[in-house]
Amino acid sequence: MASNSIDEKGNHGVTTLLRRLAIYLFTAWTTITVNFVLPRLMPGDPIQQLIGKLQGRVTPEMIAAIKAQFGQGLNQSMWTQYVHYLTQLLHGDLGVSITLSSPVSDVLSSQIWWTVGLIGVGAVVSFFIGTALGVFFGWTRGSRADVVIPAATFLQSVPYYFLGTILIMIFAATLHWFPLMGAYDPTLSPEWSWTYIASVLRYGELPLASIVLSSLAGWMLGMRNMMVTTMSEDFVLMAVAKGLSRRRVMWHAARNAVLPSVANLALTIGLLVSGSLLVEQIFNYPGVGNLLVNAVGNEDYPLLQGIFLLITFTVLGANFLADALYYVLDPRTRTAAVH
Amino acid sequence: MSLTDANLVLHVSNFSVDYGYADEAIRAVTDVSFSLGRSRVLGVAGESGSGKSTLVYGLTRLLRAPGVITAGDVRLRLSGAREGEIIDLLAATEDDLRAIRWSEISIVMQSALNALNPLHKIGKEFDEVLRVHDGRLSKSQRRQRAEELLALVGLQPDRLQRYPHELSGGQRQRVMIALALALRPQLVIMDEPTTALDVVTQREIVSELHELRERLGFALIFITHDLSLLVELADEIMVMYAGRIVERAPALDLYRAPRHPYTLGLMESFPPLSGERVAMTGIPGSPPNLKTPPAGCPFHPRCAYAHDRCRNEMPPLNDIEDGGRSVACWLHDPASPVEVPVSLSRRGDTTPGGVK
Amino acid sequence: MKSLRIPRSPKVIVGLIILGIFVVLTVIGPWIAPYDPNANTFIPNLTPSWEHWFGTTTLGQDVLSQLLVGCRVTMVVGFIAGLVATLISIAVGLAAGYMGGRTDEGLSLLANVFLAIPGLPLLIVINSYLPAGSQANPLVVGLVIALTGWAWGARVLRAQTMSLRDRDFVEASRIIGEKRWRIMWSEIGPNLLPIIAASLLFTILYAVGVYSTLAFLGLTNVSTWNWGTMMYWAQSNNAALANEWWWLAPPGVAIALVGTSLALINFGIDEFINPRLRAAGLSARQRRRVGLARRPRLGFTPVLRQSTVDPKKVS
Amino acid sequence: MTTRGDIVLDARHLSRTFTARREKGFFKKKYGQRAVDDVSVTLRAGEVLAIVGESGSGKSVLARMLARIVPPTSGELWLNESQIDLSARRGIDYARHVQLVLQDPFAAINPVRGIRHTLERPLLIHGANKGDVVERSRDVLASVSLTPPDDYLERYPHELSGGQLQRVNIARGLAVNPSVLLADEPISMLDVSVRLGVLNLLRELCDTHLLAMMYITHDIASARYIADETAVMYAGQVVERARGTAIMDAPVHPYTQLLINSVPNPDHLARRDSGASEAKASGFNLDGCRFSPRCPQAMDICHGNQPPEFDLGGGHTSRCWLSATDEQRTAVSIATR
Repeated sequence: MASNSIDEKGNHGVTTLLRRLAIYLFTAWTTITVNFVLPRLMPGDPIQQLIGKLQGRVTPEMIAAIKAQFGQGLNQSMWTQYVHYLTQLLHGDLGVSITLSSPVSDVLSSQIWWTVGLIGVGAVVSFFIGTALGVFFGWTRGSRADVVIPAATFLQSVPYYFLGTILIMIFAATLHWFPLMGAYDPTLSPEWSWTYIASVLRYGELPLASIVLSSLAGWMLGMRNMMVTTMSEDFVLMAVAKGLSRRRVMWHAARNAVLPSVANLALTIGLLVSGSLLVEQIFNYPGVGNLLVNAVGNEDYPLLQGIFLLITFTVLGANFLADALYYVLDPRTRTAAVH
Repeated sequence: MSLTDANLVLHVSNFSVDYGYADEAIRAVTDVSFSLGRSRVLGVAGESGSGKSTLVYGLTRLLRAPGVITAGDVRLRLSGAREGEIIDLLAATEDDLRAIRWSEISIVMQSALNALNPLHKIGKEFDEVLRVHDGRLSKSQRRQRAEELLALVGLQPDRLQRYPHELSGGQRQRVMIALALALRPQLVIMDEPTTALDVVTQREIVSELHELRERLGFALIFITHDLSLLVELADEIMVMYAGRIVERAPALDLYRAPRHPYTLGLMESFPPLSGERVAMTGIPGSPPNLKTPPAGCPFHPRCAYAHDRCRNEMPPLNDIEDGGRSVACWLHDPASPVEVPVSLSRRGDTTPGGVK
Repeated sequence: MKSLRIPRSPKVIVGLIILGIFVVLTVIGPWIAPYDPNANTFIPNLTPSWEHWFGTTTLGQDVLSQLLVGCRVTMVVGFIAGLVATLISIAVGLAAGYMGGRTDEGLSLLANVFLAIPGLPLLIVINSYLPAGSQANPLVVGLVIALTGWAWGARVLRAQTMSLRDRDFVEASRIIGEKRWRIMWSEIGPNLLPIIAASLLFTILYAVGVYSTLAFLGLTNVSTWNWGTMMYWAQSNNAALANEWWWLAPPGVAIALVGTSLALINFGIDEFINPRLRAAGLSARQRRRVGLARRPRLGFTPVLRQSTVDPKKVS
Repeated sequence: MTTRGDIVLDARHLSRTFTARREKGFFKKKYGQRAVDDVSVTLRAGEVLAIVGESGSGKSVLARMLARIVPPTSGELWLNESQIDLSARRGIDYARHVQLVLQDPFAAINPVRGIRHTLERPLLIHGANKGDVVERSRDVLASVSLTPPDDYLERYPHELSGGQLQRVNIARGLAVNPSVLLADEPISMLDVSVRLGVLNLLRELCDTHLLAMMYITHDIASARYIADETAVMYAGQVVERARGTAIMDAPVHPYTQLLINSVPNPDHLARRDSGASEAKASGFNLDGCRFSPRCPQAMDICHGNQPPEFDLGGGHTSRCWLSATDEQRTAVSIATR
């Protein structure tokens, strides 16, 4: 009978999350479709040219496979081709890499872990360090610590490939503190041994540092801004008025200020991954970024497409995780307001 | 200059606050003095920009940058374990202040929605202040205390499980009041706590406040722009204009017999709910811009009784009559060339409702 | 529009000066370049000297000349991509934010898709399918970059338009009978200017970065000089291993400086949009001058036993 | 030729229900989802009708429906004795006759456009001659006592005080010479000392231009000061209405009584029973009298049956079963049984 509002939207938080999921699924479908359409619609017919170049260099079976994948010389309607393409994707069939002569899915599954390990760890580490620094510099705004701001701004603007190259030049080539390039000592072979793992860690240090260094400043500056904004909220002043310790007041502010950073996480993951793909090129590190550049150089279209799909899906998955994290952190997304 | 009378909780003298520094500074509060007795209610009335909020945030050292306290002396008599001790709030260290905050002085801000941490359940707000200031309480004791406090303001204990955005405006403000009383402070400051609420809710909260104060005996500084509300609630009222106290008097005296033209104007700005309908004028003009305050009395450009002296000289806040009244107006100076109008010279014991 | 004044802080001024220098170099760079950037007739691997301010490359080319010539292409692509992307984001953001309903659903979905797809890989894929002639054409590359870079601005503008749409002055315009496009253009538009400016700066920054990255990967025509191709050649000739810092540093620092200048200008805009960011703090020197012992801390209002206000003003 | 008391705008049985709305981004709609339920109001030339209610009572939605920027779900609207086709889009002509002045002057005037722009737009939209526009802007500024007008024309909103801005806001509404002026809480955002000035201005404009005015407020004392007729709204319905000061002097509906008793009033310092508790303070009833959950005098009939508007004579009505005769109550009880 008596009720506070005529139309209660009880669980709109979950609805929001489901909407995000729907958007990501739609994006995944769009990516797949773009992947299907691009080679077929581009001016100059790049696939026809590729097949021309490949004649005699690879087996006729492979040429047939490529033709099938890109719909060359088949008198099938676009629609039939599209259905065929989707069916193959659902079975995990991404075609065959021209340069490596093995299924794209195999190539990717052997290389993806290097990328996920390096970029994933780099992203998490830089997010946490950058956010913590942002909290600190936001809290101490107006003090001498402010001098880091212009420096961070500059660091943020340094292109990643330049930063990586300079790091190699200084710390690997000149000071010899770190190995030059690669993912592990080339004299070792991959196995589950302590020497091998230690070597992987050792070789990962500089690439990891470069990723952290290049994305740190962005998180830091963003978090500092949010911290400054949040500190002018009444509830932070309230925390002071309640006689809480400085640490506790800072925690009140930081916990709220981090929310926009988390909300931005989804937006930034794409940028971060894009930038970090270069790490493999510069450090000659295995992984999909390296594969991607090589695939472009070799006009290995099946591999190129497979990588693109893989990266996109990974980013979409990460985006969804970030959205879910936000949902967990902010109670306001979970329950409707009473007004 | 100090807190000699044991019945006084707070003594403020010659308190001034600036906003900004050097060339950009403006004077937000000028030369405010008053004292507050135990369990007394002091009302501060004034419009936006009159400095009423700046005054209390300044006193408690909570004023944000670029606010700077430029003069004055603020003393607080402590209670409880430190009974009898007197602390100089302007000389206090951060640790000193932290120790007395909330346990001796608590504050209720205008918007409870903004003042409550949006990520904390209501229960956590109570738990936090109780834990920080009294480490001896167990978790269940703190919870029990929180439930008692909610009951005090007429809220169900299940509200402790709610987030601020899940409560209505009135409920949130009740939570704030309960929170402010959590440590039994002897001084509570309320900055327009009911302005954002409907009149009916305001009435409920103000009535509750009355009962609570009678029961718990805390002193209260209550800020509002609604003079009628203050007359009901306060023992004594200070009217502020352009950063200064222009009139100070016991509440009923102020209401029945205002002495400052601005106080009179404010009263005549609220149409009455009964009696004949007559045309009223309010106060002509608008409140002064503090960046370019007028010379002399800041109210003179809007004052019907202004004379030369008002345009050039700032009137001091002088005691008049007996009964602890004071007013800052040249009109009440013996040398005033303008005769004090009847509306500003009425006796304080005239029947209520005389101001129409 | 007096009230749209961006605060003139030192940061903004420094940013404008740096950006101004690069804009001038964009115009006159190729004319003042001392040598032909392609000429490989100099002694290789020279460290900086009076003849070659930034030294020479392993291939015997003059680094300064490459930098100056490359400035134009880099900046022009960045600005074109930034402008086009911003125009798209204004159109999409305003329409989605103001119209709401179906229009909003559709446009927002489009923007969300573009936001979620990682830009650089998409760009690499599109670029690799482009005919060789188009890959070499900076204009085409710029437009493709714009295509991948508009969504962020559109999202921010949409959010801001939506908050403005519900503001009373927009409703007041509807009440007096103002037409829809006119409300968008004449009432909401001017209020969006700071955000449009910020969005423009960001997309230029993004475009310069992405374009030079593509060039660094050798995915644009490597014989067109821009700052990315300089790094490409340096990388493929192992400049880092040979410690040839004078070859690596100029293009990298140039990009970083352009980025920094845009970010510095954006600080000013940020402070305009969000007044809470405005420097409430004083420098140590200013503090000493007004007599504050230390930085004002939250919840501990400083006590300064003398007013800084001119006593005459308070009388 | 209009004469005082002529009916200008007549709204009959207006209702508005807000159906469940999808969440759009992070922004909420301004007015809540509570409906306006079967409200009829009549605006007469040269008279002020005050609508008094708490936030969420539906008073702002009502004003927006009269201005036709929120379409009613049902009901009729008559302007100058001709019925308005509510299914059609609001034409420019309707906007010329009926103007709405919004509450917050700081928000209602575009902060980045000058005062001149704000005043000229309505004139230009409604076909004023470009040459006359400046002159007419000056006139309208003078009519809201912003003199000399040239001091204000070239200024920006942030250079004016709240009271001055609200006058500009009213001037914009007046610029096209409307016959109806709807003022939505025009003084609630203003400094106390300038409120009466604006109220007096509205009353004066109403009298001199024979405007049909609706004054929306939560402050019942200001309604008493300015209005010829007052209607009290609660949860989307008009619960009591009367001409003159009858509502304040002799309130009949328990809600009106509660409202009046809640207003701070030092003349009646006797402590009022707050009776504050959550059960009473929240909620309204959709089946019976909307106020019944909070009503101290609620009877059985109130919880299950919506009271109609009972005529108490002299234009005073109350939507309360207390005002019904015994026969009326019995009839309803029997019917529902």
